[in-house]
Amino acid sequence: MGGYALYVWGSYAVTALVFALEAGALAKRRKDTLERLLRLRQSGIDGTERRDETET
Amino acid sequence: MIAIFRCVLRRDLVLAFRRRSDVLTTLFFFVIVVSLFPLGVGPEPELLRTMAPGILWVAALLASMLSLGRLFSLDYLDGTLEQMLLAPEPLPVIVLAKAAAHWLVSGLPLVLMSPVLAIQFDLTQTLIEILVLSLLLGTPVLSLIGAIGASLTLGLRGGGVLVSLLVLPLYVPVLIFGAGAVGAESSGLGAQSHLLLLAAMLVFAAVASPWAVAAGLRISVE
Amino acid sequence: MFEADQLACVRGDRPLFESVSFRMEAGAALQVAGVNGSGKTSLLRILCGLSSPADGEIRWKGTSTRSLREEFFSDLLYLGHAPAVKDDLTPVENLMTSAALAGIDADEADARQALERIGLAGCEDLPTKVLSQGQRRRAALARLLLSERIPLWVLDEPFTALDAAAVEQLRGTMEGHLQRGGLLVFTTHQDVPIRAGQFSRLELAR
Amino acid sequence: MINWFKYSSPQTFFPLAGEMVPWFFALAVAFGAAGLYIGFFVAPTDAQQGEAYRIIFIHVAAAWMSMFLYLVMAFWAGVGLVFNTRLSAMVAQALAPTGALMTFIALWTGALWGKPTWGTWWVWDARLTSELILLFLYLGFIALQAAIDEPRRADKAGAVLALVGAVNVPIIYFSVKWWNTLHQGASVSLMAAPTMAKTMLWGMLMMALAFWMYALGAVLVRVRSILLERERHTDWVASYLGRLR
Repeated sequence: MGGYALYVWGSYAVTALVFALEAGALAKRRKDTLERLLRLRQSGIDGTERRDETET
Repeated sequence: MIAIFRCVLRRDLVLAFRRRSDVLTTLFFFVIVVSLFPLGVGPEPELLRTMAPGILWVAALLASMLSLGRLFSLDYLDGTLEQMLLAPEPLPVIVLAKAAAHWLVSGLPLVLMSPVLAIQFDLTQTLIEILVLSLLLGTPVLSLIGAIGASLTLGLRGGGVLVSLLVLPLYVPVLIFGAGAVGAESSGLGAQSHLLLLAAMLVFAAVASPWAVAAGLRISVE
Repeated sequence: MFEADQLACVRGDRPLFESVSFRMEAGAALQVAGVNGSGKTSLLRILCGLSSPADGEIRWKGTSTRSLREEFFSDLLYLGHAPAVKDDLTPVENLMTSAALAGIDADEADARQALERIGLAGCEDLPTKVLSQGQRRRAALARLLLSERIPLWVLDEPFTALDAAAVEQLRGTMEGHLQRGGLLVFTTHQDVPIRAGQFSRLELAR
Repeated sequence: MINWFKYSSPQTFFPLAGEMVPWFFALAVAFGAAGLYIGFFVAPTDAQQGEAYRIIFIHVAAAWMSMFLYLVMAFWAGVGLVFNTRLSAMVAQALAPTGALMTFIALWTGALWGKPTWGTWWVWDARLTSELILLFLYLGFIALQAAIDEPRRADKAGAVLALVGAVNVPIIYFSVKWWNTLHQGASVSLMAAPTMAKTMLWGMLMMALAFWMYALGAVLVRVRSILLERERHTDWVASYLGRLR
């Protein structure tokens, strides 16, 4: 890499890292959402946080 | 249409006048921030002279942003904002009056104070004139664009910081041409083109931003 | 003529109410009743156009209020929970501003006279923040006295924080409005009998 | 004429998006491999910058994508605001994080490219500076949507901000460009990029396509999560969950 290895591989590595992290975060978000919704479904409540009784 | 504009403008000015402290805090903030820079950068006049427009402009920008949070939130809390939304006159006119009031309270004082501060930075007479003119054209744009941020973050917790995050990127062109005008003048290029562009931005903001602010208010009050 | 057709409102994810419809001719009054949280305020805000319904349409004189917008607002007077008065302004200034905002041309004499009739004689020029809750409420209600020519009144809990005399006077003002052929939509917890050409009650189920 | 509104209803969109995601990721890998191959093995070493210029392949692709995704986000946000369709607002919300990441990559690779070529990590070049401001616009959009609890208001407020931002992007770019040329002495602008040998251009196009496919895939996955979260009361979500467990 003609002495520029640090910079070239540095940028490619970070790009790959960013994509990997995003893919990981997306997968985790999907899993968490599914788990949360399944738990809500089993316990029967409709999943909205309890709203305090403001005058509506 | 004009009657409503005058009525809302007078109302806001009377309110601001009743709470003079808010007007003065914005002005004092501007003066203090500007005076801090020489302490940080050093008293060397040559350096200060080149940095003066940038410092004054960034300080004016931050000062006018300080009072953005109060632009709509006080009316939102006591119910008068809803009455404005239900007024028979188009909402952008009312929003324009509010922005004009905000500029008169926290924009114009800065413009009037800037020559005094410019002397601190040893600017020549012509440069001070260009600086004051650029501030005169630029600060209303800050109020108009800032009003968009204020309307979108109405009633949100942490609204103050959020407004600055939303609005600062949109201030960049005004800052560039505002501060650049004095730089161009001192480097002999002449500030005419910068000032014309600032004026163009002012006209564009005055026409376009009230509609965005009106939309933002209707969404926030939903 | 004011008409609502299959209105529905959703709060967060919960449907608050569905298929709410009514029709009101000149001189009609509609009381919206329901327990706390049944959506009374939301319905009134939807009727005024402050918020948009999840479903259904509102028509004023046969045209949808969404397309009428400013024209509809010029025929509308809305008083919400918050008394729309600025604490730093005096009742006179407040009244003059809200009248101008609503497109009513009233000069200072009219404003002072209205304030006097509503029982704020003597404190017209004090900053509103020093007044009691009841007095601030009256300062807001003074607008009604200047709004004879506005046909549609939408009032949310107008009787709160008012003493018996004020309630009685407000009732008189409302009935006067109805006799002039105006329309009235309001909510209240106290049961105040309003004599009107056509009085109807809309019960919002919880 | 295919009925667009059929696909725009969340219920039909959800499975459709689910099927497309793997394809997009596969295409992203394919284009990526082709782009890397061209970038490293076919493209010649640049006369002035030696090997350092190979960063251009991802820097330019990321910069294009950051700008493109912002405009697409503003488009869907606008559609959501005008037609009141929830799905388009969700797509806009899903685009923002990926767009912000693309902007970050463009800035990071720009800095790493600047160091060997001009000796400084950060060059106040017109395009790099506008990328930085674009990142602030993304962050503002994400922060605003995060600050509003009620989803409907978050969609609409975000839409207004995105549209105002989109109108300002060209203004910001030209004002920064004007500002940069005025202070030309201060920095060498990226204009000095190597002349485009044909293979380099192909390399960049391949990488741009790879980034685009990746972005589509990532955004669709995020939209599906958002959809599940916000439509949890509908029966099609209930039946979908029922089938899962």
